[in-house]
Amino acid sequence: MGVSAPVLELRNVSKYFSYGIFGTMLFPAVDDVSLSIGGTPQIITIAGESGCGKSTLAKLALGFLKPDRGKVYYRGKDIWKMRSREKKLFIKEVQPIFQDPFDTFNPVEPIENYLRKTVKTFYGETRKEDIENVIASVLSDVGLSYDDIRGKKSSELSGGQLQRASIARALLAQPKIIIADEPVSMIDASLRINILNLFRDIKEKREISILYITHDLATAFYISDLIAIMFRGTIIELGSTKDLMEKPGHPYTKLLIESVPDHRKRDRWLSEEVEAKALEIEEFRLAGCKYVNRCPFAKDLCRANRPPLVEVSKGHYVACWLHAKS
Amino acid sequence: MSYILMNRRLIGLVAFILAMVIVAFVGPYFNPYKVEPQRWNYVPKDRPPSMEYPFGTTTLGQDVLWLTIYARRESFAMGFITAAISIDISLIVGSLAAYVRSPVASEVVASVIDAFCVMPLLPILITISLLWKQQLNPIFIGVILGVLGWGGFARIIRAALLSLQERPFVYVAKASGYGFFDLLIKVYTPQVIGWLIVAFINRIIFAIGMEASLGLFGLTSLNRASIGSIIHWSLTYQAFLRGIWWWYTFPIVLVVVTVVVLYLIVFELQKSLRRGVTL
Amino acid sequence: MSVLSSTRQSSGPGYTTLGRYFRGVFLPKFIRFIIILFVGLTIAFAVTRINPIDPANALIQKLTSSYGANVLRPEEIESFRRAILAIFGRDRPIWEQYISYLVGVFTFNFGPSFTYFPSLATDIISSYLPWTVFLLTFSTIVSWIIGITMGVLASIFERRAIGKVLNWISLVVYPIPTTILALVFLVLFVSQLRAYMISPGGGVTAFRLDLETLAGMFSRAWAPALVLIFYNTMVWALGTKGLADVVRSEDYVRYAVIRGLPLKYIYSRYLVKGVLPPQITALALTLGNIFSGAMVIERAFSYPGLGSLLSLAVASNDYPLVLGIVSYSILGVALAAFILDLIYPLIDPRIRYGAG
Amino acid sequence: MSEEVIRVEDLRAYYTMPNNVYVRAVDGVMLKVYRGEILGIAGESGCGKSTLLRAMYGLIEYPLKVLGGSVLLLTKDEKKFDMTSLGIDRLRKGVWWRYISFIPQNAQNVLNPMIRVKDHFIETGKNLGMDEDEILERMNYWIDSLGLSRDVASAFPIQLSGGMRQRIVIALAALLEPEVLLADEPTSALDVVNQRVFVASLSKLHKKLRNTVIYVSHDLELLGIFTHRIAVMYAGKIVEVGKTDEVFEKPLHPYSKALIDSIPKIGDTRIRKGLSGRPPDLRNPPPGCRFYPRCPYATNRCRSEEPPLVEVSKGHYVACWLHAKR
Repeated sequence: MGVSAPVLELRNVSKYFSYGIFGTMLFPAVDDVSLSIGGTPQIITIAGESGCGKSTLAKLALGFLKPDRGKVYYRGKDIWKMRSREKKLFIKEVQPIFQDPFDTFNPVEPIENYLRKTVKTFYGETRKEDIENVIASVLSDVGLSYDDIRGKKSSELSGGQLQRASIARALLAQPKIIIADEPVSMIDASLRINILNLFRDIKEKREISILYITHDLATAFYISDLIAIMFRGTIIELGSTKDLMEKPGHPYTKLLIESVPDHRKRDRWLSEEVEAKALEIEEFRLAGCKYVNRCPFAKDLCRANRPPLVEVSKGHYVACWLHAKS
Repeated sequence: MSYILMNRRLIGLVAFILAMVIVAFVGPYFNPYKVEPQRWNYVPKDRPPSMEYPFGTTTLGQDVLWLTIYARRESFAMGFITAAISIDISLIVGSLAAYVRSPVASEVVASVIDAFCVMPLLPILITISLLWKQQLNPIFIGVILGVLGWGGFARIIRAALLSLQERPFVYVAKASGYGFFDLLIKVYTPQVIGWLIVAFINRIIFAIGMEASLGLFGLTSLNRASIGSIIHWSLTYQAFLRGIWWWYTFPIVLVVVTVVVLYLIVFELQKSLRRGVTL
Repeated sequence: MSVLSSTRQSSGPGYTTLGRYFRGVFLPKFIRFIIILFVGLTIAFAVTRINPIDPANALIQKLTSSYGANVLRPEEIESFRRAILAIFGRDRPIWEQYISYLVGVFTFNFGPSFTYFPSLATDIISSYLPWTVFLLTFSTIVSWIIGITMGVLASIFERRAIGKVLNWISLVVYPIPTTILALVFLVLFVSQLRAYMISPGGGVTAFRLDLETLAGMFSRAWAPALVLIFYNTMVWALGTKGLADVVRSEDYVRYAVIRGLPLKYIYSRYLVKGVLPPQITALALTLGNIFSGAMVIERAFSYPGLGSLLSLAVASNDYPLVLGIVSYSILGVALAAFILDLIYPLIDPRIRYGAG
Repeated sequence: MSEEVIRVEDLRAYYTMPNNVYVRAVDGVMLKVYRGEILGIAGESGCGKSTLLRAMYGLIEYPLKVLGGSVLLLTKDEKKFDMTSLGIDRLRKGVWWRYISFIPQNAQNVLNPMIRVKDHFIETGKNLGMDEDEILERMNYWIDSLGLSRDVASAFPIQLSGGMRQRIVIALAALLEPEVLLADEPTSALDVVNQRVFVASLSKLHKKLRNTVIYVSHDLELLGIFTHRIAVMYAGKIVEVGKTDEVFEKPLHPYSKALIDSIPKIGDTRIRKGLSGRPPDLRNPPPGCRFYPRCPYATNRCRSEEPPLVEVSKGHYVACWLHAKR
């Protein structure tokens, strides 16, 4: 990860949410997760089923949510103990992209106000023409022209256009890391691939690392270098795309990869008996491995205590008692 | 504002209310009598409506037409004060309840807000009016109603701000460098302004209603021309039994028309706000 | 192990057992009740403190003058002086006064009523209270039921004439202040109601749970009850109509249509059940307004409830009686809201078994 | 191909908008559905696939209006129902759930939260003239065969996981073992594993009843894995119909080709290309083929004249001038 501290690092981060009438009961939406991004530009994917805590993790990394346990470091400094000037640098270098393009820009303002404000805040340009030139050049990089969006509000643009504008806004801050929470799941399949290709260009041409959060494994394998599989708030496997494709370690990862619909594996996909019984909230509150209720290899050890992340091969980590020594 | 211009019915209602407000505040300058209408015996008593006295006269020698006009002014003045004060308190407490960090503290503030919704305001209002009987005037009543009647809107503000905080465009605004004031003016206010206007009008209706009730208990500004004092004096002098119907009919009809039109505006606005149309 | 058994035994969500109901519902709601009660009482207390005249010495002065001289023995006057000072006395530090006020509220002792001298304020209140409770509960229940049915009908027949008419009536009546509504009723039926127009607070019969008193009560109550029911029905109809529109567009109601269930069945089972829980919360929140409305109507119709009593107390500056009525109104409304809060999870399975 | 069970003839179903503008959601659709097959209807958001399915079910409610054409349901016992003209009341009494049942969108939120699961079965069954113990017997049969535990019946929907609620919706649809089962994108909001469980249950149901299933989805890969035939829709029209494997191996219509090519596959990191532009506004669609603005092979004829649906090879139809015989 290079000599200097990584641009962004989460160390043993946990976040508890309350439920029930008066919020008396708590469950860990994110449970002791460590992750570091920065150094060589990479696309790192956080993949998992809906409700596994990946969006919460994104908000923790972006500094929108305060962790209940553990710390989030920006270049070695705790983001919740920073003065506003440093915080502004953190905001500049770690930019978000959200899922719903129609909810990304303030509905009552033309979307260019966000673009203009980003340039003024982080770019230092002040004259009107300079700002517009900068915006126009970045917009063309994402396949839009300034006239497409001049004076227009969110309601007057399409989902695809808005998402490209959202990417442009993030690029205008010249970030080091972009955290994209399900950026393409609301875009039509035929347009989705163009935006994924755009992410790859951003990584290669602008040397920006991207934390890509998704439930769609197919897109994850298409563009990412590293994939982390998340289940009920914990990271159960982390490795390169090749490792996960060829030798997935955790039983849940195998199941996830096999369950991605592919018309070439028709009969096996339909026949195998798959278990999906337990109630979500209960799985979050399990002390040991969170997958124990569904895992065909479950042992008492799994129910008792949490399997640590073990390096099964170079850069490939798995949290499962099948691999770790108790 | 685009939605409002399109909705013809809304424009009609708003125009009607504006006309009433103008008549209420400009009318008094054209008062033919040298004295304020609530004074006694400046016209012959108990005259039914006629050309000379369109709304008739009261047993106390007052001209009901000018009494009604002055009463409208009192109602609107008091209503505006109540609305202004209660809206401010709602905004402060509502946003406090939304922004307080710990969930327990947030629930406690929420309970305090609920307390102001659940509490029966009339008995408290009567106690205050009784103890401050000498100083009673519409401004004073307006202030009390404002300080006591902010519960409902505070709930709406708390709910609106809590859900607004989670909206992506708020996060993206912060990531684009929007400071506190940018957020407040450009992002939060447009989302809340619609509900603010609805609450403002609701509080005017609330104030008019409460003042009328105070009149029934004889605890309103009896030396002013307000709907409450008209009700009080007409009750005291048994206007109902003696058949002097014009003494209370014209003022009450005008009050009813005012509050009904005001509420129709509220209803129309709420319908559009629920469909997510921000003004 | 079956999924469901695991939900019940493990410490999973859902308030199925009494223990969890206590911790999950009763305790938090009780804390909320305490907060609501104390905010109300504190305001009532504050109101009697920050005002120009000091009720204590006004009372004492009146005691020792006209009344005291010929009727009371010195030690009686002395005991009342101490009682009044205890409640209204301003010499002690503020929190001490606050404590004694609270003690007064919970030990039902507010010192002597001024107009009904020498009996205690609380005794007089307790004789008027049942009348108000009778009128209030009777008319609230009736208007709640009729209002909800009207609201559901207005939503179902939205495009047809009956729907429009129902909606318009409730829209027009809702904003009208209860005072004016009461006066309008009085004027319209003035001929039959002449008896009502005499001074408020006619003879108060002690409350006995027998047919004769109840019949007596009912004969006095039908007119104010009519107004109260008419007004509150419109309030509930309007609220329910809005709610019913929302429920009608819910996925599970659409699915009932898709499954071919008859519309009448869907409206009665799905719509009414969907509307009830939120309307109970609404009832809990608007109890204050309903109570104020009832007081106004009692005063207008001279119905011997707390409304008329308060009007009398105000007319003769009877501070203990006024403070007593206010305090117990707050206590009563907060208690009723608390009970409704406890009932709510029992009728809404989403809360009873709610995981989220 | 065996005999027909549903015949859609030149169906035109529009949504009425204020100041009598029509959204021409389904604009002249010809389609034959054969008994015993699983037919997939694919297409992106706004292409009219859900509207077509609702019309097939006869669920015609304001603002949807059928302006032309018809949908005929042909039952085993030689009954013929015109679903678009019978009206909901007659359909409800004689046809729905008996001959044809419907699984709505996001099926995990359609159960009534206020009543128990078994009450759903009882009220549906009673309305169709079944007595209670026959209903409960059928319910238990389907609950067992869909891998749910028996005491799910006495639970409230909120106590169950999304996946379990969905399978209950399948069991409900199968209560009277109807000849045709329609499913309108029920698993869109679900994760891959639960989606697989749902689809596996649906195909198990199809094997048991040997009935006809019509499944609408925007996820072509998912349809590819369990359907026999696929119809691809674009802007209110069917552009291609054929056996699933044939459509995946040799897609004829440029839109189908682009759609299939833009789906990333795990293990195949070849750079793929998506479409550009947007589907036409269905309030006033352009003349001729509606895909021509985005079609790489568009000619003047495509701009002016609408291509007919032509049978290029056995059972494989396409509406495109590249294949239409002159």
